[in-house]
Amino acid sequence: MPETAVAGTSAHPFEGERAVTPEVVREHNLNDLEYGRIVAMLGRTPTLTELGVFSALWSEHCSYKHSKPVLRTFPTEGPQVVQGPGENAGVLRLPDGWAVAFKVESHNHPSAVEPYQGAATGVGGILRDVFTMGARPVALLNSLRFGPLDVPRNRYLFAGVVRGVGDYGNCVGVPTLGGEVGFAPGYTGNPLVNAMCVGLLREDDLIRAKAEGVGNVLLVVGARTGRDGIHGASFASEELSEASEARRPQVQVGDPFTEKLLLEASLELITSGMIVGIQDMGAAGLTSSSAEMAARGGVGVEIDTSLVPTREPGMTPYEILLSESQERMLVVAEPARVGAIKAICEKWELTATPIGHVTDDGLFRVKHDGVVVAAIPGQRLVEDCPIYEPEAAESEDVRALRAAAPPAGGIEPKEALERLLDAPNIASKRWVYEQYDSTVQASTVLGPGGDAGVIMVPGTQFGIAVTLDCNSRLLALDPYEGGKAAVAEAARNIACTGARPLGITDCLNFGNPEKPEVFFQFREACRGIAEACEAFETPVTGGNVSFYNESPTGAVDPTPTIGMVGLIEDASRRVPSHFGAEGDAVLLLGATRGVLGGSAYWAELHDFVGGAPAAVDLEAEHALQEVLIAGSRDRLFRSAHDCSEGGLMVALAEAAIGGPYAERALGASLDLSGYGDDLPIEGLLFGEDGARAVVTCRPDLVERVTALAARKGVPCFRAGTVAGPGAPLAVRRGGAAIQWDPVALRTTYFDAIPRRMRDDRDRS
Amino acid sequence: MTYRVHVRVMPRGGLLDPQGQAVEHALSSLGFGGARDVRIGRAIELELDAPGPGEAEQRAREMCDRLLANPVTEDYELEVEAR
Amino acid sequence: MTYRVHVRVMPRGGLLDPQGQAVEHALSSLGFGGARDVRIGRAIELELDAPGPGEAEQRAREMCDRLLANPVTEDYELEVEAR
Amino acid sequence: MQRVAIIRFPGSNCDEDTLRAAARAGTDAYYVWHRDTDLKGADVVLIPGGFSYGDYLRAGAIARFSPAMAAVQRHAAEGGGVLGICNGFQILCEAHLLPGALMRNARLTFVSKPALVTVENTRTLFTAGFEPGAPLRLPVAHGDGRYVADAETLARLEGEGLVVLRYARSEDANPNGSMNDIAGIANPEGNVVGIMPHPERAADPALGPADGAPFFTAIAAPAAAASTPNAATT
Ligand SMILES: Nc1ncnc2c1ncn2[C@@H]1O[C@H](COP(=O)(O)OP(=O)(O)O)[C@@H](O)[C@H]1O
Ligand SMILES: [Mg+2]
Repeated sequence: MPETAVAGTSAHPFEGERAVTPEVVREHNLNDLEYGRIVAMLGRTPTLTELGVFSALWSEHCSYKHSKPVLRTFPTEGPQVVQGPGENAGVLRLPDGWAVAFKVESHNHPSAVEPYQGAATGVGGILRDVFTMGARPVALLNSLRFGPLDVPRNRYLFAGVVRGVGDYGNCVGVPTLGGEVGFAPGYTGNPLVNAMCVGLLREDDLIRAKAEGVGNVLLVVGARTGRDGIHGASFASEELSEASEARRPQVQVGDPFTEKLLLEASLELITSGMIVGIQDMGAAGLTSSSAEMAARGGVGVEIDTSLVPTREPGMTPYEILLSESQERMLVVAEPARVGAIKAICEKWELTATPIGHVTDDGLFRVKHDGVVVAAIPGQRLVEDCPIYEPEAAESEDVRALRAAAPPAGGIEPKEALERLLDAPNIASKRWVYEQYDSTVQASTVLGPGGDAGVIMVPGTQFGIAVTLDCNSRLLALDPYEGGKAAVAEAARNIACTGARPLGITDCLNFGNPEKPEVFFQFREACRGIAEACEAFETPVTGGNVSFYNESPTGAVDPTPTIGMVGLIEDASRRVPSHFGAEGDAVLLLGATRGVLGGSAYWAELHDFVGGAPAAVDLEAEHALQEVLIAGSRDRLFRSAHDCSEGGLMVALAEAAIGGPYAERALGASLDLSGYGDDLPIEGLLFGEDGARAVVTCRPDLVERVTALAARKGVPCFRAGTVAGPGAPLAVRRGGAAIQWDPVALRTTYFDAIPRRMRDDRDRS
Repeated sequence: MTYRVHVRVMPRGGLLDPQGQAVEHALSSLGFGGARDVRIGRAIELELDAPGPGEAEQRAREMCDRLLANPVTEDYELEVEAR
Repeated sequence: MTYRVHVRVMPRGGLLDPQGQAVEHALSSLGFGGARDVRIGRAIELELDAPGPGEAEQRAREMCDRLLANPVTEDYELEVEAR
Repeated sequence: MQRVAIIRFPGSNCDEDTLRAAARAGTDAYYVWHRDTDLKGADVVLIPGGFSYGDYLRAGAIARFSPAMAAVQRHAAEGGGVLGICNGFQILCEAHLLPGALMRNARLTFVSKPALVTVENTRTLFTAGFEPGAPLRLPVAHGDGRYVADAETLARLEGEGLVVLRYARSEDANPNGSMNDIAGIANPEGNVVGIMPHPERAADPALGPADGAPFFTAIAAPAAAASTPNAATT
């Protein structure tokens, strides 16, 4: 775009405001190229207020300046897509005029500083992204990463984050249906907190965050504006260090009670048809919400910051524009509607305050007590941030790791399974999800603890399945295969319940993109994600990029969390993950090649993260999904559970152990002779090839299942039979046999995390 | 000597205090309109032995810094009372 | 006159105080073994105008009796401080 | 048809679930906003779960002062049926329509899981449809569910058989450390009942076992409860 100055943008420094010096520019995380563009665009030196506005909108978080070109490679189209990337949330079509809006967002840096509030406000933000679209939130999920639990600080962060996620979602009244938690050294000092929200709406009620109609009024609805989180957006766009500690923004405190009122008021405003547009105030608060709404509508806006209700006296326009106070929305409406809008808000005990209007001059203009303190060409403010395509190069160490093998010295399979089930990465997350209300809204049919959560849409027969997945260990070793694997696992989890995958949202958590090895991970992971989404016809409907997840100890493992939504036409045909009845046949779907590269087996038992992860066979994954979906539709399966971390044996054990509230564990009598006979036992039992699932069915249905699998070209092996309570979990291979007591395994699996978290409050 | 320590942990000034806000609102609708600037925090009481009041306070401060108060969001005040 | 009122609402003695117990336990595991009899309640601060300290305290007591403390499970103490 | 008023407070979040359960059972269920003083001819009042006023200060402490609660007090005094579920139970205790209080869970964390409870008092309007001692599996989801009361109150509740629901005595079936494993109580007249578990979340067979449905069918057909002298309706 030509960098000619736009005539007539003049602005005055706010009284007492610092002069814009090179130091000040640097403090605002703007480099010379960027600052040069700003000066050229304005034809003058920006005021401090304007500099703050640019630094927020041109931060990585708002501008995607290092990720845009890569994100453009994602498939985003399909007959089911109502709204693709670019809005607050993606929207997919459901039967009977319904649609589902969903989105995932990170709140990593705030959670590292203050785990409880950081996580809570993360949930608040993602809820607003969804109800901003006119959708009622019906499900929450969360993906969490911490350093190992033997470090007190990590336990403190883990406990605080879980409490924060729970308290916020519980209070607003949205069930948390799933998620994942991982622990690895790379996350010490830089935990990841990704929250996903899923909402339901009538397709005709969809509203977009657009400012239109010159003369229309801008209103702030909800909480007063304080000095919270000023520069949160740019804070989220730098590495955590001593320096960033010093400039840490004032902690944002969440108020889920106000959020619930804001949710009800917003949905009432939207369905009343009385508003033109609505947008939540997230990162960079009033600045990004107003500038982005204007840009989408191709109009200008004028705001008077002295009209914004503040929590503290003496706030400057700079502070008001950049505040990240929570529980606020920006609404655009015709002047004649303002009275009615205020009335609706008052009913919900909220205030709606006009603070500006839509203009025809395309400028983002800010006044304070009548003085113009910022005047910036709106479109270019949002779109002219330089885009970077950093150099990418794989780290030598990673190449070496892929070629490496673990120290010799085997572990008996019996002990191996017991230790894997006790590993926090694999053990039950019940300690977590019991702190989350998973049944509010009375529509949950499959809650946490299985492969995916499923809710029924009230008044219909169909349900939606939701999951959030990423195995970062695979990405650390091979970002391309790992990216495919993340989508494949999400799709497997959806399909296990009988639902058909519809589309994804993603939260791309990486280190500093200016480091070639990090940008390589990012680019390759996205290539893998894009290919998998093509293969499964699950378009990307939106997401979020979180770079600079680094602490003095280095970058986090590449963690592109995949949030997926699926549709099950007849929710009564849903399939649970755990064995259901004694005497059922146990069938293994998919082929086992015994690949231990990047496996939990090596990581947890040999403390070795290395080897080459299994190459993901997208066709095999897709075929497996088809078998799982068709088998549920034909009511063939009693249970279906996919193989992920820990491989076949962990999947079998989890299915036998039973769900979190099963009265008792079941046994199984299995004979693997004839299944991967050429493989070493640890590869057979604990290898992590994808495209596999453990299903059970009534004995008289075995033939139909094998026929179905054959039709779809999916290997199907009858491993044995589900045994009653008290019976062992027995696995034979040739002559040898291994036996476990399912009751003991159940105790290990469910007690692993509580045992480590028992009354632990240390913060240091 | 045995000392009784009273700790008052309050949300840091400037930070939103939704609880205080809600209570202020409730008080005024109960006819206590006059109540302003309501803040809600935690009151902690404990007993400890120390050679003298100075040491007792010292120990109590360490407890606050380490566990009782959240340095990112809260401020605290102490009173030490001999038993 | 403007007064700052400090209210301390504590769980009634005899009632189980799991929070206090947890903190006591955590303190000792942090090496603050000496801390005993830890109780955790609510600290409430507010500002009000009144002709004198007596009336200020009077008003504050009414607020506690109506709303701020639960007579079934809690006891409260107040301090009134002139501004 | 029985008219069933569901009181909505700012922060109620089980209001829709409760309305759906009551309607499915065949009642004429409708909302009453907390600012209304008129229950619109309600036979029965349901106070739903959620976080009225964010549970700030104490769960139910602020909600109990809303105008609608004054009407509920009168309705109860005239013998009308009132059921408080979860936050509704907390509000009824704060309003002194039921004795005792609900305090922070003993484990100090929010707990969401299915709880095993037994119905011990079938003489209330809401439990008339159960067999005495019937075991139920109902979801609980609360942070402040630990029922406490002074010794005399507790003795009276037990002595007069006013405990309506009790958590199964099996090891760690009590999710919150409540005294005597109490999960729900009634007033002596049996027209006011408060329970922590959520029957409205287990009232639709399409979702799973509908152990909670009888709470609502009993309202729909008070005849079933007419045998009890106390199940008065205005
Ligand atoms: N942070 C969390 N929040 C809610 N539920 C969780 C969380 N972490 C794990 N779960 C539950 O535990 C189940 C098992 O977790 P996981 O082993 O990651 O499953 P999978 O390997 O099938 O993705 C998840 O599907 C989810 O239902
Ligand atoms: Mg799975």
